[in-house]
Amino acid sequence: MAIAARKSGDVILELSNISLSFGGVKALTDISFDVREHEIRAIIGPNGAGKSSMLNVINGVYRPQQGAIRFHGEVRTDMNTHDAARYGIARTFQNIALFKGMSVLDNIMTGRNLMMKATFIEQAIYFGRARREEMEHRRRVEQIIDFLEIQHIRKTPVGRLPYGLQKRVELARALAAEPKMLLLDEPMAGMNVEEKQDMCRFVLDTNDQFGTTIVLIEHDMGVVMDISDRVVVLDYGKKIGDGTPEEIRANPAVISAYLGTVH
Amino acid sequence: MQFFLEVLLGGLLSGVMYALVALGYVLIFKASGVFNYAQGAMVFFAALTCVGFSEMGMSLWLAAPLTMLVMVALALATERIVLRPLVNQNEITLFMATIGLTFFIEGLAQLVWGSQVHPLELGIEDVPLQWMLDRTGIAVSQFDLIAALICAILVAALAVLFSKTKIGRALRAVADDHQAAQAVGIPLQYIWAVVWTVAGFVALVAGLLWGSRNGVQFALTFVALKALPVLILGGFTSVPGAIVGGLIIGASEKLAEVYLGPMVGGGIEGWFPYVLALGFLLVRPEGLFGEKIIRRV
Amino acid sequence: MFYREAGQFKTSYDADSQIFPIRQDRIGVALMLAVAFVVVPLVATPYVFSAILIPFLIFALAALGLNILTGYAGQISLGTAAFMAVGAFASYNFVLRIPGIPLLVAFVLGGLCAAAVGILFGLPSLRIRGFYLAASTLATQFFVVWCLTKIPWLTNNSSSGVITAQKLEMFGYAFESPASKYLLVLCIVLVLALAAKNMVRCSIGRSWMAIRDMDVAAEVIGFRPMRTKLTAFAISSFYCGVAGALYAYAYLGTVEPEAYNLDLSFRILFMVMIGGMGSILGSFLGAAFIILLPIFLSQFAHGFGLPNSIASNLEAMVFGALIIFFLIVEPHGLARLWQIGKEKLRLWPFPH
Amino acid sequence: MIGNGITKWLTGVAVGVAVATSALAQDQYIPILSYRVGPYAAGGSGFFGGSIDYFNLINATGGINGVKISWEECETEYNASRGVECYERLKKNNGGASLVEPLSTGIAYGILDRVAQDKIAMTTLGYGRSDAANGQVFPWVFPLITSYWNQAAGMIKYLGEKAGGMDKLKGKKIVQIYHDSAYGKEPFPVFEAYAKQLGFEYIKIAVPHPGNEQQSQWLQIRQANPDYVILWGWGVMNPTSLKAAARVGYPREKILGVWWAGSEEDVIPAGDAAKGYTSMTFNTPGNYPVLDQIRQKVYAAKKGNLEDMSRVGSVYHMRGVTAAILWVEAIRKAQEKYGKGKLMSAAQIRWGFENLNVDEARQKALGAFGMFPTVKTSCQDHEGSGAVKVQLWDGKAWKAVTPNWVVGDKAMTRAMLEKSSAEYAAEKKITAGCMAG
Repeated sequence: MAIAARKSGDVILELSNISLSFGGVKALTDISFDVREHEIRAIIGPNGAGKSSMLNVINGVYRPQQGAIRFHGEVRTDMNTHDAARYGIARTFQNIALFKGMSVLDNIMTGRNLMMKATFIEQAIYFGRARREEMEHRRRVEQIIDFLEIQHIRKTPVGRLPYGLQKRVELARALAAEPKMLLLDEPMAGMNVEEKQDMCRFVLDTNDQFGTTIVLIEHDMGVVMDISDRVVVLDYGKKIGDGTPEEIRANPAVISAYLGTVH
Repeated sequence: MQFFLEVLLGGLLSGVMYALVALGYVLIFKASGVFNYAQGAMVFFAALTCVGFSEMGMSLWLAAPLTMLVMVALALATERIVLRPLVNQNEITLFMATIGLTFFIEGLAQLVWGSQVHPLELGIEDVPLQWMLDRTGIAVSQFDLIAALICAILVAALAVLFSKTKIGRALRAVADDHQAAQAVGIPLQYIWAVVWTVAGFVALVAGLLWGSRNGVQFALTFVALKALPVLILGGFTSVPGAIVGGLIIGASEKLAEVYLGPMVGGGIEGWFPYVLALGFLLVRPEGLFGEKIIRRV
Repeated sequence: MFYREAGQFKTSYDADSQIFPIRQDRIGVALMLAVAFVVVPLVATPYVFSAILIPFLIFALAALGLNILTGYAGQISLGTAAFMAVGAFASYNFVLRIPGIPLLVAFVLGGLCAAAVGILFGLPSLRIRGFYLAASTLATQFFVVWCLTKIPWLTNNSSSGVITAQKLEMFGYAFESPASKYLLVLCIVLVLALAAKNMVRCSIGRSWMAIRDMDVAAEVIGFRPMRTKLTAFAISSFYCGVAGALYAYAYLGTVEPEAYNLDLSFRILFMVMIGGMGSILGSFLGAAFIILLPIFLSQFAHGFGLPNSIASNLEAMVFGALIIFFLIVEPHGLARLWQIGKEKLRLWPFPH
Repeated sequence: MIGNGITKWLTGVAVGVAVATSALAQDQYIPILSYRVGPYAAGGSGFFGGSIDYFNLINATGGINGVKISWEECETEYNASRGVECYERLKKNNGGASLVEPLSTGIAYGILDRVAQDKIAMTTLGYGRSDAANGQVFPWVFPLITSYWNQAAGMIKYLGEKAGGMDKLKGKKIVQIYHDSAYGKEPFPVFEAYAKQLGFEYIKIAVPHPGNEQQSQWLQIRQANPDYVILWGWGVMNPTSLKAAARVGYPREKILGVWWAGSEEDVIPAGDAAKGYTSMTFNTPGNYPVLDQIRQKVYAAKKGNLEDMSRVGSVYHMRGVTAAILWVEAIRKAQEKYGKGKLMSAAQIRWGFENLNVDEARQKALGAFGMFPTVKTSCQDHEGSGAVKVQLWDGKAWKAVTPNWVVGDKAMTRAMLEKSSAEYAAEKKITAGCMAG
């Protein structure tokens, strides 16, 4: 399944010397790495290594105390989540963060909110621009629904869906924003083999078809080594390895960190 | 200065009375996550029942324990009929259920005991403390001092109950995590019944003190409005928060009414505590003693 | 039998996004509108108009407003009556002080004033959540009523702080009969309900629900919590404000600030909770339930020849018990019951 | 005491108490918008109980020239919108309502326009708009006996007499502690006018609803140390005020309450703290032949409306009886003009209200001599009296303090109500004028 040589472009995200702490507890210490355009970049590490915190720093949920974030060459250290979304960063969450009270379709439609321009008064009247926008975005969303093969559940409230499908809907919602960079926090956690294979396929297809840069956290080493172009390894909030899957496999620090730990 | 002290002291003592009502909310919220709107109605119901018994010719020492039995029955019935079928529902549903309970209790109280107002004599005279008045010129109600003392004893007893007894440990476990507590074999229903009983007891004490202050009548249910800002300020889950919150609210609302009120036409006590609590929350959203909420993704 | 969607294929997204995508529903709604606009005015008695239908519509509008805030955007508010009061007293002052202003414009302006107050008191929602916020909204309730009592200018210096709503006149027509008032209120409520339905199925509605369901995820997607919450407060308050103005103009006539007390706020909240949070239909069902149940109970109790003091207290007890009963049976409100019933009907007689 | 409600119900069912609600078309039908639950239930049950007791007495003694009274009751919970629903529900029953009395300011406002449209007279005994006494602007509203303004004027008159002459009020300090609502603000203009005229200092202190906590207000009063305190309270605020006065050591003898602060319900909860407190009233406390008749003919026949017969003659009960007497007298008056023994229409009864004349002779005939001031109404004066009395709570019962009825400066209040009602008429575009009989 591995696709060997993919065209990786320039560096679009550069993190330098990031440190983050919560009331004295250090979550991330002096971490630097970069992400190139179109590549699939994995972040791995044992539990509590600071992987999710890393993603939260990238899309502005947490603001690091030290270090700089450069996105497309510009310093974006102070960005908040909304800015991140506007720059084209979308993500999924470790514990599914779907809008439970809404249908699948509506959930995915929320992904397009930044592209909707109609004022609330236009929406209230549901005429002209508001209606046109709804239809246009609906069309786009239906393509994503087709792409992820979830046509049959479009009108179902997400709360009623099984876990695997919820993960897929969450991916759909992130894709709906047509992001330049997609952050995936354990997209395959808790899935069976078949579901994992589907999800791998969707991730790779996304990367292929839309050229989306992907940063992903995953525990399944097989999957990580198969699909990613480069891997960062964290342990106790520190970076202990960075390189291609082959390099990581051979990195003694990584091996010792993983020894005895069950992923 | 003397007047300032008088207002401040009066406010602090009133604050204790508010805290007394707020305690009932805190107990139930802590153990079951239910915002019990019916607490005000329970205060009314307890006081009315107690007065009803004593007007049948019983002494207060007999009427009060009898009323406590009624409150236990009420707690058990509430747990069995209202809470148990609604376990695992979200907090708004439970809140709503306690509103239904409020209507029920208010109707029941007046159905059984009639709609008349009653005096309640606890044998504590509500007059200024003479020696203090003589020496300092400050009028402090004797009744308020004794009420504060009773409240202090009650809080101490609750603290012991929470920290030193087996039930207390179970209570704290349930408060931390329902499911985990259930998993280690703490019977949730039993704990809830206990907590509602204790809240019923607090309601009885509050009802007797407030009833003796203003008369036993329907308006006792309104004391809830005095307790809510205390809760916001002190946090819904903190017993010391209720006390400290009560003191702050009591003192500041009196000072505001006396010193700020005349400038704007008076009568600001109705909203001032809420605005104060609100302002405080903007700075500390988790309240005075509430646990800091860390948003996790 | 007749409730089948088989054979109804949607050929465009537009058709699929209709408010009532199933043909039978559309026919049902058309029938209901026909009943509301034609049959009811012909058959209803003045009692039904002025004691049941008009307050029902007004409360439904207020409940709708609160539902936008609480049901859709997830912010509990106990200050609904205060926003209604702002709407009523502002409308009164607009009519009083701007001669010749059309009443409808005054209502809209009144609603806008309520919206402004809503935004102001919605600001704390950016920091405060849940019951803390709910209890804090009581500040709105008490503060607004206090202002209306304290500032004589607002009540045109009337000695007691009571205002008398001006005559209900629009387009040169005086709405005096109960039936005409009913039709006027019905039109206003329907237009606003339709607008609400449109909003909740568009981007703004999705933003409210997103913030309600998972605020962090909503932020990450790009919704701004501040803007989202404040629009919810503003639009909700606008609805409540218009409802409050109608309450004064089309229902009570003469009002004191106390008419918009905490009890009223709670009544509206009950309507939303019983009817169904996050449901336009639920607001109407809830309003009907809360208005009709006490009337029904009181007539029922008196039918037994019970003395009044007993009947009235029993009424309160049964009311409370029924609220609990409904919550146990269906915590998501009457609207959900309705929906479940419809789904059953769709599959009937083959439920599997 | 226990379950007196339930036992009452059981006995009620046992004797088949369908009488209360059964109504025949040839009866003079009166809707009763009562409140027997909620915070004000005690007052509501007393007042409406009194009215119904009097109806039963009239029916037991042959009706109004043979016409019996029937009534239907509806629970308003003192809530404006439920009150409106009750009014709308009951007004058309049994051939139409003769009159209406909601005993609630909010409900009275809610049906103010409706009674004019429906042509049903509304009485508002001792509450509501003071300027409604001008029958030329408010033809359908009757604030019988006295309004808030005349009561306020009466208060100052009494305090002046107490001080030893109106001129003695000069330089005195009078505090009005009031329920912070439309109701509490109602007498401001009267007191302000008097303060200017007589030269006393007038201090207003507001108590926010519900008024169950007044520490700060009474500390302010203690600080100001006024010569008199006027208590303009409602509900739980009243006993709380008296208690708080005791707590700061302010003598109750110097407190003068409004009549809504002058019932047993207002003082009993305060216990000893209420002893020596005085309040206004429009009834002279005591016993009257009419009350004895109610005890003998109504309660002895187990038709009494109150659960506890000892409440007969209590302040609220007596107010209810007084209201019913005035209603019946208005119907009687209407019968004199439109036909004795006939059923009167609401419009005819309105005429009766406008031409009431319950003088001392009539009071004696009714067995209610001195129970309330004499009432003589006209188109210009729907109030008919304006006289009040002061009563004192001795710890067990109310006792009249003033032997005679107290009347304040009626010329002043008249001018105020003319001005206020004219403004109302202008706002509502009403042309003032008397209605033809």
